[in-house]
Amino acid sequence: MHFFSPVLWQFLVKWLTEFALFPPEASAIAPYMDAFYFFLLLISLVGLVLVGLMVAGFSIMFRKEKNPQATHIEGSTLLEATWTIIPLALFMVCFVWGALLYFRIYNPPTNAMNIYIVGKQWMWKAEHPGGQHEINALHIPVDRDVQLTMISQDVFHSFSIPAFRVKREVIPGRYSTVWFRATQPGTYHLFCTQYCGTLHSAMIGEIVAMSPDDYRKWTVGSTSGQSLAQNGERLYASLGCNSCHSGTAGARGPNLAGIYGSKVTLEGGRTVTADDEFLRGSILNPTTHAMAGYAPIMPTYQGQVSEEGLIDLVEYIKGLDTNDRVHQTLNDSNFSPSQAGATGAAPNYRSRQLTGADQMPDAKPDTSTSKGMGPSPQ
Amino acid sequence: MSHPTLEDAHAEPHIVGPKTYGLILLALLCLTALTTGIAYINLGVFSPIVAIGIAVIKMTLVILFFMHVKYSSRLVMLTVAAGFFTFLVLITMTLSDYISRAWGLW
Amino acid sequence: MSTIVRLPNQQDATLPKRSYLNSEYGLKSWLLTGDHKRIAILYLISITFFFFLGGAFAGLIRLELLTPMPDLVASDTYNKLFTMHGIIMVFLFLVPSVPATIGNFVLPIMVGARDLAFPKVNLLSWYLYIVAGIFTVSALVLGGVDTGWTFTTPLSTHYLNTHVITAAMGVFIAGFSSIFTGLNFIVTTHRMRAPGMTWFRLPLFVWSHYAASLLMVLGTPVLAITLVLVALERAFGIGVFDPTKGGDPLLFQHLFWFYSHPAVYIMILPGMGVISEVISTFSRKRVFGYTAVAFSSVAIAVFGFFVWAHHMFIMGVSNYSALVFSLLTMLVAVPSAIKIFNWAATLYKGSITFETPMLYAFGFMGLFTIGGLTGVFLGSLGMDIHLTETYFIVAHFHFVMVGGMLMAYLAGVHFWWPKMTGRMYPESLSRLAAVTTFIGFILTFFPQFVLGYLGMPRRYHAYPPEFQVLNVLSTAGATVLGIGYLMPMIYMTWSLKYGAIAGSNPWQATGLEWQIQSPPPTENFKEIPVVDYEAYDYEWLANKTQHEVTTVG
Amino acid sequence: MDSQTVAARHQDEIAHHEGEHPYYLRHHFETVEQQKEAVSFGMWLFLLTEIMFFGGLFMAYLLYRNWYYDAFVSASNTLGIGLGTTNTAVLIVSSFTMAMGVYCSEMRNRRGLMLSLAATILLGLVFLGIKTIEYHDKYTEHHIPGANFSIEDFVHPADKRDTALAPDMAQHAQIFFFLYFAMTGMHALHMVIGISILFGLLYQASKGAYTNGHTSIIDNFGLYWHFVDIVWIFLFPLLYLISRHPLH
Repeated sequence: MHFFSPVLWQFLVKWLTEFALFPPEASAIAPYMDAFYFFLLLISLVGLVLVGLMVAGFSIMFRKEKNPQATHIEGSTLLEATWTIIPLALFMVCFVWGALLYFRIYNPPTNAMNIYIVGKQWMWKAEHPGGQHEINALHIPVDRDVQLTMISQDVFHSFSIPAFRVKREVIPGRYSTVWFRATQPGTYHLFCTQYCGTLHSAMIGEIVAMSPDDYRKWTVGSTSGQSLAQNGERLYASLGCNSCHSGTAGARGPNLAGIYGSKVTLEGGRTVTADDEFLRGSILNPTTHAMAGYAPIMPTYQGQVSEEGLIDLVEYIKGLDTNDRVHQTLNDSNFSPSQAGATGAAPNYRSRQLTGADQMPDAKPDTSTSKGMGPSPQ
Repeated sequence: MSHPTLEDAHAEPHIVGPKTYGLILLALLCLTALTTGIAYINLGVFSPIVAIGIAVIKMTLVILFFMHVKYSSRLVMLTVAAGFFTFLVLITMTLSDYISRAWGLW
Repeated sequence: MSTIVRLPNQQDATLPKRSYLNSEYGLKSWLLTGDHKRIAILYLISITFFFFLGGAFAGLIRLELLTPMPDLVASDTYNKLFTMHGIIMVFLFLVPSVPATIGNFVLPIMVGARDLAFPKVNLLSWYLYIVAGIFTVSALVLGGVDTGWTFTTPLSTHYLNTHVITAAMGVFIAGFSSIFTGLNFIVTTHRMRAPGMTWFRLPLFVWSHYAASLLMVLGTPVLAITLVLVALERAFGIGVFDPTKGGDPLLFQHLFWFYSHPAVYIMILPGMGVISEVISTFSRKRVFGYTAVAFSSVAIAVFGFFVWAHHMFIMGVSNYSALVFSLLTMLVAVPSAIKIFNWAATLYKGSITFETPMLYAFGFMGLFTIGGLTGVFLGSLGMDIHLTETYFIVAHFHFVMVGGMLMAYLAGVHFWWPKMTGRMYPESLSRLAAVTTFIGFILTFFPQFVLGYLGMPRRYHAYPPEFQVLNVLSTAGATVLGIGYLMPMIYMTWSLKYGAIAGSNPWQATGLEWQIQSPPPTENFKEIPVVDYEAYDYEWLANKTQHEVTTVG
Repeated sequence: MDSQTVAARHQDEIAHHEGEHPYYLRHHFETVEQQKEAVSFGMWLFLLTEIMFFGGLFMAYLLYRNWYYDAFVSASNTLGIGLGTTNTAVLIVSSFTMAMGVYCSEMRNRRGLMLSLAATILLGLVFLGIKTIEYHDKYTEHHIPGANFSIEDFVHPADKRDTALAPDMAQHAQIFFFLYFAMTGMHALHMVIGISILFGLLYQASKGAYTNGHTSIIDNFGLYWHFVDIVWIFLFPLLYLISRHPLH
């Protein structure tokens, strides 16, 4: 072959070396996804073969030379029923299986470690609670549930890791979440799959899954020296939030200590859970989030705080129920129940647990809209 | 849709007289006044419902008499029905998404 | 009951002295015509033009994707390429393709009418189509538009400085063109049927066009108003769809897909109608389970309105409605399955011949089956998470639209070509074209399924090198496909002058359109016929021809 | 279609072929009856598309009204309810005159027809005039969405002492006013089209068309006009009448 066409030869070599039918199975969910995929492939194959056999077989058996006289057949209710009900049944199986998989992927476990993702044209910014900032890269430990709380600064993006079989739209003005549990160390593709403008295809990055030790080393090595909460604290002070949210009796604003994850009563009587989306919403649209018992005097910070700043504030307020930020020392960047518990931040642990339950993208809307409809208006 | 009677259903053109039109006009004007007045009374959640209800009544009157649907073929009635059906599909299916977002997960 | 195929001998066939083609002469007689047949020809020409325009963009896209690096064109140029490809192919080719050309030509004749109910409206809809085309092309020559054919907000409204409004107006106008076509078909089917032509004597072609027309009339206005809102938002920056101003970008997607999902049924249903005609004719049998096929068309039309949110499963719709929409999506897949099986069963005990339309129809059945089943992949929630927004979507959509719709369109053009022009196309050459198209298509789009599962995102200008092999295959296939589409273009034109004279009923088909001379006279029927036989009644046809023979002899 | 209808159609056909058919019977129709039905059915289908066309706007309205209820209430309270109600009445009366026009043309009463059409035109113009006044008010109050949109005079509907609405909520009044202008503007556009057609009809009617048994053009324009009326019947309560009373 390579005698007469080296190009073609190289092409074949390329083919044989790089040809793949499946991306690596690098997350806990991947095998389940692939199993479902094979099931669907099987159904398709059966259907295709069936139709193919009918068409080919009849074409041969009843071609004109063989069968010059067509026989009139009106139809058959029995057959119609058969090929209505059997496909319907199969599709129903697909529906149920798919739905189960869907909820498995979009319901994070209660104690996942949380990393913030900010998408903008055309880069991914990852913010670790310990203050590690990354661009177009995300370092994560294997064998640990990781939840991403994502938001877009401008247009729709979509955070896709084929090797983990997860993908989630990153929406402007609203947190969305996805979670995964990496199983194999390695470097995997990160794509933006939602068309987002000129350099859409350059909005890619790499997911680096590392063994827990390497990950710890990395966190120590690449910290910016300020945890998100510490940034948040400075922002909190500079914006003068304290003047109202002083936590003292008779303060003009509600006390924010321990508010995260608790049920708050809004003006108008609805009670909602104060999750990330709610905190973010109350900073940008205080009126739609006004809590009962407080005059709606808070100004909006729309346009004054960047998404990163909002994340810092949210992270700070989350931490507020423990006065110590022992769990945010430089060498321990991320929370896990064990560590949080070990540092005695039990209430904090409670709020950790709630992140799982409350950070669902579709749980947010009711926290932030009048009439309990729709997502949080910016 | 497969009923031939749909085609044949039309009677000879039924002419609606000025008296009917006058009555309908009167009813419509009264309803307008009514709905404006009710807007000043606080009925809580029922305010919009009542307002829309009255609007629907007015619409029905216009469609049935001014637009002669009351005397038209079943095909025309079916057409009107189809229009409102699709309209409702658009509204309800979309709102169902926004409303159920508030429910969170199970 | 049995029929013996009796194809007329071509020797004694002659072109009629008077036909819709030579009744009047001059450009004016075409541009101001009310004759549905002439309007169909106008549509055929303009649609072919836009098909090859869109095809050229597709070719450039495939050429760029030959290498992983962004080397052929700049990124924004590439984005403009696939945007124009999408807009032109969807709104200016697929939506009007079969209905506006073949439907316009044969539907009135099939129901036994002298013309569509509103000839002037019909002509208006062609002019609207041309205006839409001018808008789109001007958007192109002024510098293009790069929103993607979905005009997704807020990207289209606030983050691009290309000619979005021009393109949106083009789509807006094209929408009204198809509304008028659909309106005309519905009224014609209800009000213009010849005496004795009951609903269940209508050819299935008419049923499927009726269903598609319902979708056109009810769905398109929503797209129109949505695009108006986008234009206003872009022009005056009022935040209906702008999250920073309190709007919801997802509302746009709801409104957009409320039309654009039924739109794919607007595209495929007429194609299904063509397939019913072709399969029945060339297996000399009434379509198996006529009523089932007829009602499955209507069922697709009705269910089609309930499934649009399956385009938004990962976009933050509530999981409850995601669940509901997924379920309904599974339901809408069933009527298509019914059709496929009925067509296959029609072959049983038929007397099958393999003229070109039949080959295209077989191609349709195979490719549409794959396209439909992969649709089930995407309709089931969990799998959609991994597959959506990748090349799997691209492959699925092209299997249904190109493999399904375009095959059906070519089948139809070949099938009714003798009726339209009075001359036959060259049979062997066209068979070759059909096979070429099929092979080229598989080679082009099948690798994209694999690419999709590997995770290659759609609308990517550059991609990781390990995807190159499959992309090279796809591009190679695209060239074959291109040749497959060019061939009919050429030999069809050739046949206009040199093709064999067809005679009124070369296929011995039963539709009313085959009982009149070809090309038909301007008024279609001298006497409005009284229909006294069922659809696809080949025995009736046999007796009729026999009778003619005896009377002639 | 059963046999005797076929027969009936045959009668028509024969009649048709024996000659006398009115000038307005287009060649591709068999009978006047068929043409009449086809045209009115076509008109209804067109109105169907109109329903869906406005449907998108209503959808957006419902959503944002539920999200920003306070903003919508206070914004709607700045609309002149007097003008709104008057306009509703005006439009309903014009609908009535249009219906009378249809009646007159059926009665072959040329003078009545012309009077009704003229009255309809007049009322339509009055409606548009009042709308213009309202738009102008909005302009002077800086309530037109966009750069110089002022949120000063949006009071919080909840309490009696007119405290201003919080700025972040008041900003959303822009969405209300955008929808207000979009919906009423789209409606006004239909009015303008309708009125210009009416002038044409009036001219034709003066020459005795439509009072010679060929009423279908007037009938179908009537359908259009009534549809425009119906749209307003819904716009009025949705835009002008959101709780004119204090909320709590």
